[in-house]
Amino acid sequence: MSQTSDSALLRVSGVTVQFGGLKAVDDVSFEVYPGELLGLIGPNGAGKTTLMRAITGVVTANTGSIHLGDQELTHLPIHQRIRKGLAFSQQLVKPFRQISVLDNVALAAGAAHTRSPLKSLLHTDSAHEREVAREMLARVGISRHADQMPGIQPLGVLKRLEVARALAQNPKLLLLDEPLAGLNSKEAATLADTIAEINRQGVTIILIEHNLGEVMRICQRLVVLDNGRRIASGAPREVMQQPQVRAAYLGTDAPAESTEAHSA
Amino acid sequence: MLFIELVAQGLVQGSIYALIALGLTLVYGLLRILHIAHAALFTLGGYIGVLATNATGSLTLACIFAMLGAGIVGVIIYRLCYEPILRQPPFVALIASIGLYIAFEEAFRIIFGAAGLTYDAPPLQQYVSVFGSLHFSLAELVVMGSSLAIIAALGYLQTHTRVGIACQATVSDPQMAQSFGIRLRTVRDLNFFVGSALAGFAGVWVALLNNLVEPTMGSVPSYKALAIIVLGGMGSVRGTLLASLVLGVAESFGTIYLDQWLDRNAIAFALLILVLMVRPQGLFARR
Amino acid sequence: MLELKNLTCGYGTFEAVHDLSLALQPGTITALLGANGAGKSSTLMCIAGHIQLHGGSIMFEGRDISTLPAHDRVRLGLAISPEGRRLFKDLSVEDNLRVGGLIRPRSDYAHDREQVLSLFPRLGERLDSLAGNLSGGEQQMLAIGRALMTRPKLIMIDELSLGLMPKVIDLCYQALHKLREDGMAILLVEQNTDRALSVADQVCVLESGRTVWQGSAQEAARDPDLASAYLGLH
Amino acid sequence: MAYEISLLTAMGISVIFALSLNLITGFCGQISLGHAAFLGIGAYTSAMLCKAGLPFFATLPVAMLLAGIVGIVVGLASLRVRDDFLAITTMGVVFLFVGIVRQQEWLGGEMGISGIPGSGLDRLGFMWLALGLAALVAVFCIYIQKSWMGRVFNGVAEDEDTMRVLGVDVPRYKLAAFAMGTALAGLAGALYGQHFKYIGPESFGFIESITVLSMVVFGGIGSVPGVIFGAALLSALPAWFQFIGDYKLLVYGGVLFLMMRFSPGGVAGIVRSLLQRRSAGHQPGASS
Amino acid sequence: APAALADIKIGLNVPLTGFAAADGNSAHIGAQLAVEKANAQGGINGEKIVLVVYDDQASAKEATPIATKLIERDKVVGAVSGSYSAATRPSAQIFQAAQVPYVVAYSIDPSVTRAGDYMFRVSSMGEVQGRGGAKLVNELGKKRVVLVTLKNDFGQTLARGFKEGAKKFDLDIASEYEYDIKDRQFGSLIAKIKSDNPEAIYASGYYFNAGPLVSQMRAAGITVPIIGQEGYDSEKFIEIAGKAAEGTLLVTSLDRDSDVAETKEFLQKFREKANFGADMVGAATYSATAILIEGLRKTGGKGGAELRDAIAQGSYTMPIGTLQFNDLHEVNKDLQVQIVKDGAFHRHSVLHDPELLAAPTKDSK
Ligand SMILES: Nc1ncnc2c1ncn2[C@@H]1O[C@H](COP(=O)(O)OP(=O)(O)OP(=O)(O)O)[C@@H](O)[C@H]1O
Ligand SMILES: Nc1ncnc2c1ncn2[C@@H]1O[C@H](COP(=O)(O)OP(=O)(O)OP(=O)(O)O)[C@@H](O)[C@H]1O
Ligand SMILES: [Mg+2]
Ligand SMILES: [Mg+2]
Repeated sequence: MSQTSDSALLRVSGVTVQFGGLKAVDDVSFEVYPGELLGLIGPNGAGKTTLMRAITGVVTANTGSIHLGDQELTHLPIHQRIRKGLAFSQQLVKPFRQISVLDNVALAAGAAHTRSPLKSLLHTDSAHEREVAREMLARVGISRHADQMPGIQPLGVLKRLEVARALAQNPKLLLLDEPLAGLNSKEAATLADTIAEINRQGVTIILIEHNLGEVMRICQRLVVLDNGRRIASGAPREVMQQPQVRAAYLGTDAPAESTEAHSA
Repeated sequence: MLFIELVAQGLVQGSIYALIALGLTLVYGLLRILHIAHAALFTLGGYIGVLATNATGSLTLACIFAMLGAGIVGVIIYRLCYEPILRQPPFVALIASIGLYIAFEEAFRIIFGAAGLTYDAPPLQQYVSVFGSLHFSLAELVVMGSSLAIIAALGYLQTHTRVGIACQATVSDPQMAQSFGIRLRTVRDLNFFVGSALAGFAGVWVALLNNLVEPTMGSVPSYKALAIIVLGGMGSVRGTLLASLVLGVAESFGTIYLDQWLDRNAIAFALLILVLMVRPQGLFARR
Repeated sequence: MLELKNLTCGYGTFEAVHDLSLALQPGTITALLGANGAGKSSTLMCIAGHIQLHGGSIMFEGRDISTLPAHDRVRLGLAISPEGRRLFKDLSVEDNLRVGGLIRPRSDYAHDREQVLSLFPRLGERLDSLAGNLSGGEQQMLAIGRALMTRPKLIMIDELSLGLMPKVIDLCYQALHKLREDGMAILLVEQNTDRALSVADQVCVLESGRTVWQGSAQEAARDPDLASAYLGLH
Repeated sequence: MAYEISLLTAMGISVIFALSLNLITGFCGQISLGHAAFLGIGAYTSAMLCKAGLPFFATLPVAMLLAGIVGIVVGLASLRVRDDFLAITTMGVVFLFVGIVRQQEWLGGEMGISGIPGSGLDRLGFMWLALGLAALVAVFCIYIQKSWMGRVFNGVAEDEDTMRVLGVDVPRYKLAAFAMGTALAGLAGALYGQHFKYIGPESFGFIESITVLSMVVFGGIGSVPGVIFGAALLSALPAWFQFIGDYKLLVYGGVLFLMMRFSPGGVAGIVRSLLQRRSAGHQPGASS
Repeated sequence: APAALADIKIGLNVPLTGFAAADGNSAHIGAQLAVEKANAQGGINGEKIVLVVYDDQASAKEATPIATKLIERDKVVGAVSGSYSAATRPSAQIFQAAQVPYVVAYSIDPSVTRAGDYMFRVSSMGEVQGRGGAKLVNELGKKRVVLVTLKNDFGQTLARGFKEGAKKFDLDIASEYEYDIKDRQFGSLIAKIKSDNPEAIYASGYYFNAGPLVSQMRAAGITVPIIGQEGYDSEKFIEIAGKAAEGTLLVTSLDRDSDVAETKEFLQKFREKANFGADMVGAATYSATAILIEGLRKTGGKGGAELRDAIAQGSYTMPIGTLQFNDLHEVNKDLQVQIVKDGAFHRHSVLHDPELLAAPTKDSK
């Protein structure tokens, strides 16, 4: 792969997000290339979620620019960014509680119908979208829960529902914020495999995760944030060897290998 | 001179609004319900105030009775009416509250008559001049002073005491608040009692200023107080005070200079909409 | 210290936990494990007094607290860091800690707060932020810190390591060791199974609300089935 | 007969009006305490045009259009505020409407407009017109529920932030709800003026806004049959309550309160739970 | 009742609940007094008169079905409006269409009598009363007036009339203010009025506005004459304003010091029945009802065109004056000026000016 910044799918340059006096994201730049599975890691409060929100438009960047392919996203509202091919699953899960798990995903799959009020008014049929939704639920392994209401689902199911919903939007670039949190190691490994599989099928993914074992296993490249700044990036193993990363993330005394072995 | 006088009159009116809206702020801050029936407690306070003053001759006693009466009825309303429907969407409580307000208004009319009651010998009517040419009645001065004092005290309580923090925690997550030793019922009862007692207090004084308490006395406060707490940023004591005074002064000038275009209510709401378009979270955001 | 006797609880007619019996000693860590939806969180919420008991009883220090309201249980020394953190979102970090300290004498506040902040220095930097604006990991720290502010005899922590970075997980587990040494009983729910197994004195595994395995940590280490069958370890 | 006709006509108009609010508040979750303003716009538009010589039927589309346009403007303003802020902002709209109209001499000022020319239909014919339009509006609402628009509305009502994340242009949907709801209110208004033959600013104030919201919530917010029932019942209630004379409003207030207290889902909620109980009786364990 | 079939039914719509309930109550009592008196005198050819009363909440929406119901269900031969304009206007159309005579007590909307020839009104139009107010100011020898207007149809027609009169008498209207019917606090208004420095104040309003308004004006040191009208005409006004009410003048139709037997009797009977003194609303509704009954006496209980013509022809001595309907079925009468003295209304003067106080006719615009 020749990775120049021209061929990048997502280009984040010089993005800063400030909350009052706090710089949650501080002049961060990086690129994501088509087909890549990029891990975004860093200590708690480093600004990962905020950066993701800046990319998707939930918060607006104070400075910097964001490009998807050759289109600038920086000042677009969320829904337009989504329509250009972004999808994301959030750290805090928020399903619609009034409709079933399946319908939650089907709603996301119906983007073609919900593009404008008029279009949506003229369509009633949802068989196709439900079909897609079933497929997505199967993919993340919660088909069993399809017809139940989300309100009573345990966290693990909700996390996967959130991923399924993002997938159903058929994105070019998928942003996942801690999808593995709350799963036990077997489930986590399975979902991680699913994520890797989705990636192989051509979806570019940014993965925010604290489960280092899985991150090291499936990610092709890492970007590390600390205190809002990018402190490292590159191949996973190399990055994890860097002292500033180890200091910020693992604690000085912990050898990298042990952490990896630990969950792998 | 006229300018100053209009400001002064606006402040009097504003502090009346503040007294009424403050109780509503407390209730809203705690339960997030648009408690229209609050205005019925205001009217109740007015009735108790007039009846008690006429019976005992003491305005002080009447205030105490009115505050106790309104406070207790407020707690009863909370227990019987709102507590069971807290988990419902907010408009359920709103409609229940409207129903309750209508019923109260009618009950007052049926019991005390449609024409209303007056003080036999209204106290504190003497006029005093302040700064030379500004004139206030004693009653107006008491209203202004007490509303400022009460608001200062409440503002302090809300942010600086354990009770205040417990209230705020209850607003945020009632179930978890219990897990930190907070008795939900106690906190809510207390809030309703204090909020309703303030409404009752306001009722006594408005009845005195008008020398009239009517069944429909609460109809203007029922919506204007809501507008005020929204303007003030919902649940903020400081915001409520500021919004009340701003509104009072705006109306004071508006009724003189804008009456060809807009009436008093329209002025209040035009101001409200204007502010909300610029600051959708109200003058003061919560906290 | 805490004894669950045939505890059964759930939502409406649905039983989330069935016939659970468990005894916790002071100065021990008990790990409650199980797949998603096994009923772990429900157990904790039931002990804390937020879910109605359908059957069985909860004894705390020899006293039956089955019907005691939640706000009295915490006064006896039972604290919870619940699933989903449930912080007071529009209160500041400082105020969240103050709520934690409500049941303590005023004079202890400064000292208790110092202790929590030394455990989670990151919180010290964010004292004036609204809890709702904290990052995921910071929220988790605050939830635990808030529970510790009540100076409990028993602390229940749901999903301790959820959303925490490895360094902080290490810190938390060190803290658990210390709390155990101070004689606190700890009831831990974890998805990070082997981490939990490594600190626990006692293990209980749930599946669909039923107890499928229970025993000491040593037994757990020796039982080959446990890891593969119930805990999803490879 | 004329009495029943008059009552049924009024019911039909109330049903259209309530359904139009339900579209905004029930379907799309945007609580409005100022809906009567749009009833007023429709009524005034139609009445003025009728007086200017236009046939009544030609005024209907104009009334709907004008109410809808003002609805979009109000909708645009309300995009900035949420929840209770929205409720109070819309409440402001109705006070502004009344405040402005009463100052306009050309709209009859305080006196309002009377002597509105007839529609050409007799009273019976007009009743059928009102009932027919009410039925049409009801069918339209049910259709919306079934369409993708209904799904999006539901989503917006529950959590608009998440809808944005799903790529939905939330503001446009809100505006669509406002436009449709207020246009239908305008239709109801045109019929209102024609039926009562007199309109004045106070007929379209806060009280009327609250009344229609009560109808919607009383019937069961979001449920089309429920809202129809609620509107029909509450619009006739004061007339039926004449026999309790003095206690009429007391009872009305009490009924509202008790309904919310004991069945927050309104009439539709009661029916739903009855049906559920029955089906649960037949096949134990059935849920949803 | 078994005898019901033979009874003669007349209808009455009044606001018994809602914001206008106090006026509705007085109106109701007034109408009852008229019916009781007629029945005590043997009814109509021995048949009892039955008053069918419905509460219209002073709202158009409630009034419409009520009018229909009175006509259709209760088959009344005639009806009385004891309500505000909002409720009376739509009812007028319905009664006219059904050709049932409708006698309006105190609603002052011009469109009511324009609805057709079955409509009658016993009180003076707002404009007429307003002109009377201007005449009174002139007679007091004052020139510079401030006009305070209640913002509703009542207040605005009064203001219109007053301004017409003012032009005629060459009064100087220093400024003009409006307030809302719900207002009770007038601080800013009064501050402004003080700065206008008028010689007299003409302020429209109902007793619940006027009470606080007058007492606040007096307290603020305004000493010039305050002139009110019908809306003030209730003992409640004096009760609210207390000492401040002393000296207030009102242009109305009910003379408390009247020597006319009918008026004296009415005032006494009203106090007995109501436990408070009669007001304008009660007197007007009494008169409207009594006139309808006298009409029925002439037709022997028959309604329709016969009753219409019977009512239109007579001359009636009523508590609110001697009345006679013109071609539009409006009345021409003198206006009574009352003054508050020692906590009661007393006669101040009578405004007699058939030209200035002429009611509108069919031909007037
Ligand atoms: N809306 C906000 N207002 C104020 N501060 C905020 C807001 N959102 C986030 N922050 C602060 O910005 C910093 C970065 O937060 P962010 O959620 O991006 O961290 P993160 O890297 O995702 O951490 P974690 O791994 O714990 O989820 C934190 O210190 C947080 O408290
Ligand atoms: N509020 C509720 N109403 C009804 N059922 C519920 C509710 N909350 C949880 N449940 C059900 O109770 C069961 C146990 O849930 P619980 O949250 O206790 O599981 P858990 O073991 O904590 O799972 P996780 O590891 O995902 O947190 C699940 O089947 C869940 O669907
Ligand atoms: Mg995060
Ligand atoms: Mg759980």
